[in-house]
Amino acid sequence: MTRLLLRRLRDLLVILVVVGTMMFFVIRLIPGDPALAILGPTARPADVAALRSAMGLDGSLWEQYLSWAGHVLHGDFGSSITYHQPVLGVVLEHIPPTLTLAVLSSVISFLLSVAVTSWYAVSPRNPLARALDRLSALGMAIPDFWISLVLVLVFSVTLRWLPSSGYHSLFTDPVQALPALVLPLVVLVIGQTALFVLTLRESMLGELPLAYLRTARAKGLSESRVMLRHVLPNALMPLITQLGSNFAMLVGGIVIIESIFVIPGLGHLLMGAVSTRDFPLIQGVTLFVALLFVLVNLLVDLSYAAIDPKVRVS
Amino acid sequence: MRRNRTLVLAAGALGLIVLIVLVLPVFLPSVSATDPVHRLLPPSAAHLLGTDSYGRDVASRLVSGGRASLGLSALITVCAAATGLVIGLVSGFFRAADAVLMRVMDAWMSFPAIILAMALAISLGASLWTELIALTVIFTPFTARVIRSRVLAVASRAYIGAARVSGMGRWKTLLVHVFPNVLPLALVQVVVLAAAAMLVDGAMSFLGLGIAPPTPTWGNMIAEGRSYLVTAPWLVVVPGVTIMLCVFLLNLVGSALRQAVDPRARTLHELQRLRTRTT
Amino acid sequence: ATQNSGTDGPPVRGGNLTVAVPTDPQSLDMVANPGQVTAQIGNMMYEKLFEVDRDFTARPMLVDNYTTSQDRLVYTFTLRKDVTFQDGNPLTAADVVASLDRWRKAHRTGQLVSPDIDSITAGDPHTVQLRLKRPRYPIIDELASPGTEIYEAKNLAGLPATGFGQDKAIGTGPYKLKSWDIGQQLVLQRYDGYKSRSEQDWGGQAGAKHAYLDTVTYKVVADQDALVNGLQTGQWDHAMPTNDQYESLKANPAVVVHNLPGGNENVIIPNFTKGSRFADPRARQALNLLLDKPAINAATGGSKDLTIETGAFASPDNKSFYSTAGEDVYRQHDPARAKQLLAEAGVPAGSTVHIVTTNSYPEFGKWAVLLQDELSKIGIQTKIDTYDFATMLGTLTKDPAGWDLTTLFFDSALTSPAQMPALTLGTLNGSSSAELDALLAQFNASTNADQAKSTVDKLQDLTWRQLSVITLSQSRLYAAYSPRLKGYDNFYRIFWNSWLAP
Amino acid sequence: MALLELDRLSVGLVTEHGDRELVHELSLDLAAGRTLCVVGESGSGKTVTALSIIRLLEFVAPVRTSGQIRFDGEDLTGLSPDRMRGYRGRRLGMIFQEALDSLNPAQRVRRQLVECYPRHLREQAEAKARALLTEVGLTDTERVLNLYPHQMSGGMQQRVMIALALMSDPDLLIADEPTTALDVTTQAEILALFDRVRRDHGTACVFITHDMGVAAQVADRIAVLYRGKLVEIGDRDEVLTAPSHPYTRALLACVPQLGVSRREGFPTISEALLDKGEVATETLVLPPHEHPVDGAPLVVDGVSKVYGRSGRSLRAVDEVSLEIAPGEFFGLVGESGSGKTTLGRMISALETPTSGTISFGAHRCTPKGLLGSEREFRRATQLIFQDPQSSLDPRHTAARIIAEPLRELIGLRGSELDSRVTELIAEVGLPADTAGKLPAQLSGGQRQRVSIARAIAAEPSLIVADEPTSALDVSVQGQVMNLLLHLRRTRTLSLLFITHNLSLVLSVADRVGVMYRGELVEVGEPEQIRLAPRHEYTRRLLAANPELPRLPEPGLLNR
Ligand SMILES: Nc1ncnc2c1ncn2[C@@H]1O[C@H](COP(=O)(O)OP(=O)(O)OP(=O)(O)O)[C@@H](O)[C@H]1O
Ligand SMILES: Nc1ncnc2c1ncn2[C@@H]1O[C@H](COP(=O)(O)OP(=O)(O)OP(=O)(O)O)[C@@H](O)[C@H]1O
Ligand SMILES: [Mg+2]
Ligand SMILES: [Mg+2]
Ligand code: NI
Repeated sequence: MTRLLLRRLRDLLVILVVVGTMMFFVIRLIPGDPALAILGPTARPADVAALRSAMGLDGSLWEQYLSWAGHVLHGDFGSSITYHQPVLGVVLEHIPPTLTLAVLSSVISFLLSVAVTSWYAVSPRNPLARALDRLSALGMAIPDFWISLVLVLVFSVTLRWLPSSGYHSLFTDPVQALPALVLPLVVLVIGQTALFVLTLRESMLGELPLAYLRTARAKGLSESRVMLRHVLPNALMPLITQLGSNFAMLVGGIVIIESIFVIPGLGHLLMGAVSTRDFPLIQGVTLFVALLFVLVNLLVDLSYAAIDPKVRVS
Repeated sequence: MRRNRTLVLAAGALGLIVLIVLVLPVFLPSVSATDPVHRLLPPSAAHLLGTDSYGRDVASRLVSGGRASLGLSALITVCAAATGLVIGLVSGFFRAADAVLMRVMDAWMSFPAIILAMALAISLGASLWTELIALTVIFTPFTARVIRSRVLAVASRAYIGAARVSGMGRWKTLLVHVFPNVLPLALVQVVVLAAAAMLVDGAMSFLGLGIAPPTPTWGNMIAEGRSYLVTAPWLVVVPGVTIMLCVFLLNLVGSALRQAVDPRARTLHELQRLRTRTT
Repeated sequence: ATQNSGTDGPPVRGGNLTVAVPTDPQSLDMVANPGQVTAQIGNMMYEKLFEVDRDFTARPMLVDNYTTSQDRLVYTFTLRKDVTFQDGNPLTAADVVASLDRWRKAHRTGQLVSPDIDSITAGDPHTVQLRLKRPRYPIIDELASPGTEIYEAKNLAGLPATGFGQDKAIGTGPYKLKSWDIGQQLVLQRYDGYKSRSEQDWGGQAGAKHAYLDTVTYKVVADQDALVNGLQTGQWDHAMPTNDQYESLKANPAVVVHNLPGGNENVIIPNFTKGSRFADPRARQALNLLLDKPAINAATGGSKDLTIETGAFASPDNKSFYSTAGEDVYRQHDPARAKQLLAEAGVPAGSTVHIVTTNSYPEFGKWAVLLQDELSKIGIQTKIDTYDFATMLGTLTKDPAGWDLTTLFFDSALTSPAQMPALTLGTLNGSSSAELDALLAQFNASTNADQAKSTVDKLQDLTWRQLSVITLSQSRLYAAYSPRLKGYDNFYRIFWNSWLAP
Repeated sequence: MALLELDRLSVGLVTEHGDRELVHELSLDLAAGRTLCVVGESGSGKTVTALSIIRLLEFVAPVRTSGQIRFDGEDLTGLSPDRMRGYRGRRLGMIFQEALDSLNPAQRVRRQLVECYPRHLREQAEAKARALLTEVGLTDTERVLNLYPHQMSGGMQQRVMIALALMSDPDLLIADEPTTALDVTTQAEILALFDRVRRDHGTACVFITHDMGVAAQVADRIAVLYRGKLVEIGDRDEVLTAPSHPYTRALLACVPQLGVSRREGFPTISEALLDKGEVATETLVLPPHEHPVDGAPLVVDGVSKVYGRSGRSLRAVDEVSLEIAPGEFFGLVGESGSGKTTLGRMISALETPTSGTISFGAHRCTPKGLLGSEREFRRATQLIFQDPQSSLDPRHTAARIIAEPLRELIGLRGSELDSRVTELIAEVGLPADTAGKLPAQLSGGQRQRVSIARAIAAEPSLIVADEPTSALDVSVQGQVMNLLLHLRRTRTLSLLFITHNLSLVLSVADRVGVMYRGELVEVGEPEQIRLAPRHEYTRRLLAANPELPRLPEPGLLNR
């Protein structure tokens, strides 16, 4: 266990270095720079250059990189060019909304997909279970902004049940936070659940013919218990992988959802930073997304070990 | 036998869509001819599916957009599924490769996709090929990870040891014993990828990284129609429903194919059928 | 939607107004950040020596009165005496000098005006002297233009080009910064020490200001759908949605929809740089002949209410700059002739025109598509590259000859040529010319409105002859807001003198 | 009244080409507290019958049943799935044939054992689990409770399976070859346990076995199945001493007995003779040694295997040294969990030893892995896995599985390959239609023979056979043994034959080794082991070997 953790820590560092470095150079490859973005189309090249230098963007790429890397090593992620604030603070401020959405939607989709799939597995003849199972693939094919807008039109604009947008912290202001979270969560959950159901169904089907289920049934366990306690845990691995990857993607940016529901999250921040070419901020966000991503994957790997003893032993 | 009927029906329907998409545009007027006077017309006899904000005929755009959408989605799916499958198989089966490959995948996945796509599109120029490369690059690690997790489970089964005793090489074992066991999962991934590709294409166009306008794709039709969701809902509904239909059909074909490649699934199918009939 | 009439009743003090803005202001320094949102929030916080009224005419604000020397080279401004900054410090001449010096150095308009300025000096704590090298007709208008806000001198010392942070965002206006959650919302709060001018409200940004609202909250809402939905559900009280949304909002009885003065000049910009397909004037003429402007406007304008079919670079509301010169060129439409001219200019059928545009404003992409369609009708092919705004600018400047056309829009309520991108676009597309410079000098040398107006006509005419930009139309802006918002002057995001009906 | 009554039970498999009958009109009954042994040919439908009684077959195969299964007067075939579930566990318990596959690979033993108890009774359940594990001879209860199935030896798995079935004190216990993976001492304990359970709870038992000795020990009545039909049922003594059906008689005649050498071949049942109703056994006459015995010996030198990390480590094999000459038949017996399989896996280089080396000709297995060409090594050495089910790819047909070494190691292709596969299928006594079946569609014995056919296909010079005949009836067992003996006569073939069947190994091996707790405690010739065992454990083994009651002379059988 400790060995795994140590190894992961090493991997984490490697990934952060690689991603940070790649990002540093990649964003500078894309035409356009922050000075130009601020000064606009009629700016004189000299002014652009002056502003650029005031932003610390003169000097060769390597010099810039080394200076940035040096600062990062000392825990200094620089200052956002557009917001004039330390990157760390800006990023930390934008993490909670994204994390709230990502965690909640992942958990809900996970539970929901497990419920739908097991229900169908337990009672394949129930028409509703069957329909849910069959139609789940459609969930993936629904454009998320489309379903968002429809839901907002119905539940916010017409029925006035839920706010059409906004974000409040779940911890400091749960009464306002919950209603505002409902619609974005629903949208995220629809797409993810569809994906999870497909994955899980496939992997559960793979378990069904295995002999250990016979034993479970011979104990007189109910069919639901057989599915939930025996088939499911054994079939969970691909789903958990899927969950991990998806979570990573959510953390990296639910841009559309965040913008439709006006949620100040990381995706929104990143998009904004890209459009203003706020290099330090882009780099900072990227490093944090990578960090979250690796941590999530560590969790995923640990849960592999919890689920499949053979993986743990070897 | 029911299995075959679904397969035939679903595959036939998909085939029909492909055929329409391939053949019909030849007989349709230009998809880029604008006609501002007749913009945002609801579906009517003259314009079966209405017109868009430029006054272009949605039906002909839908049909010709299918070319790019289906073609692109098929290419992306094939490329991403194939590379993901190979990487997943190799890294799940060969411990030594795993450490390296999975870390590469991790780094790859934790790199924000938008920026990756932008960098690619700008360095290579936005085109169908850029989009293909960008989406393949973005989707591959997801497939790879899912496949790998199944490979890990399969690799610990005793019959893998038995294959070794039978003198089968590691690579061949991978192909003969491991691959068929992950194939059903790979088929699911194909459906997932195809759906995602058709939709993401719209987002890419929105970022200016996709197929250049006015060439229609279902994805960018949805993206363009977005601002008219209330006033001209058909602009979004029509391509959206088309995508859903294709995904649904693909899903059907996928599960039917799974039964075809997996003898055990066939038995299961029979079983389910018996169970649903008796009692 | 009901129109806001004069029957708003007596003002009510208190309450919070929530306003949706499309982006975070990012910086509250109006010199370092010329962005729209920054300007609109800044106008609530800061004040200039002069401010524009509803007709975009400059009126004194921090200046009590001023005198002009006979030779029109020396302006002496007497400042109002009772004005204090939001941190309690009194406004002094030193503050004005420091602020204007920075404007000359760091702001685009200031830089353009600067060569004419000899010095800006403080006489006594309440007088400021501006000496010019040569007479400059629009100088008062320019002192009412964005970038000339008066900040405290102590806050400006040693500032980097990137501007000041929110701790120094202190002005003399009726509202001051209360809180700012980056990317999320910004809250302004009434500045209780504000001393209003005594005049009747001149409208616009000028005249008496009464802060009835306790707070004004600016919410960052980038997404258009979210903007409209939130407006309908009462998440915010005021928004300026895109023109696409106009008709449906107008039909909605729960919101008030009203036009704003001024608007945008929508332009197609041909590249003059050698190597571009439009370097040859005939090619530009051809382009103008080709474009079916009414059709393009119909397909992109959102509503007839919002489109003014004019080739002018200023809005009709901007009386001193609105000119109908060159209107005949604007209205020309002859695709056949266009084809012929293009061929003469070395752009035969079958060539490819490279359009670089951005998706940051939906209209741009649409113009590009329509343009493409019209070009294709005369056998010219097009390659459209659509990028986000920053990338587009980067692409345009990185390879000055690598593009043929681009699309932009400009504010049409600007009050001097130095502020007008349409006239200062030379850095972007290489359209500067001696003739233009001479006309600009001529304008600055005007002594009265009539003279100035006749130069404006020449400038407008020159634009249509050179075709440094091809104007498609003017779009009017509009605000959509809750019927509870009373006393609102329908002037952008100016909310003093406004209140919320209980 | 009988507790269990089968009334003309038929089980048919639904296939695309109509139904195929697996069990035909089976009628029998069993009173409470009694034990019915079911013996019979491998693949004759014993497991199918057992699974039909508890109605678990319908979950894994599309079947149609007709006839009645009356349990306590209630016809089980007509029950709703819910009501049927109520019978399972508490009233009907089952021990499955292949233990490894029948345990959930992802759950610890503890969880699997206590699962059928409601939550508030968990402590009670755990106490009971401990007691049962001790009773089945897994005295190291704490460790065992915390193991996952793949961490246990075959015997341990089987005992856990037994404990599992006994957890809820069923009224009827269906035990499908419950002791095949157990050494005879442990088997004796288990049989005693069954007896105790039967006395204490009045549990009736359907006991499926291939071991006539075991049947003789536990049965009240014996039923004999042949090709899906019940050919004989009666009291134990009657069936064993005066069998009426020729098949039964032949079966009994094939049972190996201590002290009877079978080195020249085993008797088997000839179907042709059986159909004629004559003496149905025949004994193959092996060809004489017709070739010089050459090749390299297998040398195991001080090999140990330690599982787990320091702290909770386990020495599965402890400093074992051993040499098997070319052509030698080396039998390895020993306590369950004593490290036999582990040793076999190390010899076949599936597992690397923690210390020591194993050399076979030019090949050497060391802690660093296998040195030299793996392909050559595989050609020379083959392994028959202890648990056939999990060692067969569930997606491959029997023919494909058998063809694998032929392709990979010999390079056969096309029709040559097909004909060799067909040959091999016949050689191990499988019906020809086995070729196209998937492992899940085969009986336990059939799977085991597929696994044997795979191992002998490449004509290796060393076979590590890990209990290759445990699931086979005596006749088929004879057939397989004959095959191995035949191979040994025609070529140089060394055998490391791991088994629990003392009678079998002592009647045929050249030398026999006894393992106990990871160590090789005794090696000697069969006669020496049988008559003059040196180690205490060997003596216990011999004492516990179940024997048939003295059989009437063969002549009598032919009457
Ligand atoms: N799931 C299945 N699908 C198809 N055929 C099956 C299935 N299970 C068993 N059979 C067939 O039914 C027959 C009887 O099998 P069964 O398992 O009952 O034999 P058995 O008497 O238990 O043999 P053994 O002693 O070898 O275990 C075999 O020929 C086998 O091939
Ligand atoms: N992968 C493993 N991890 C941990 N312990 C193991 C593993 N495999 C086997 N063991 C342990 O090693 C010991 C020897 O097991 P092995 O399978 O060699 O016994 P065996 O002699 O073959 O027994 P049986 O006759 O019951 O098959 C057992 O105590 C078992 O629990
Ligand atoms: Mg059996
Ligand atoms: Mg063993
Ligand atoms: Ni069928």
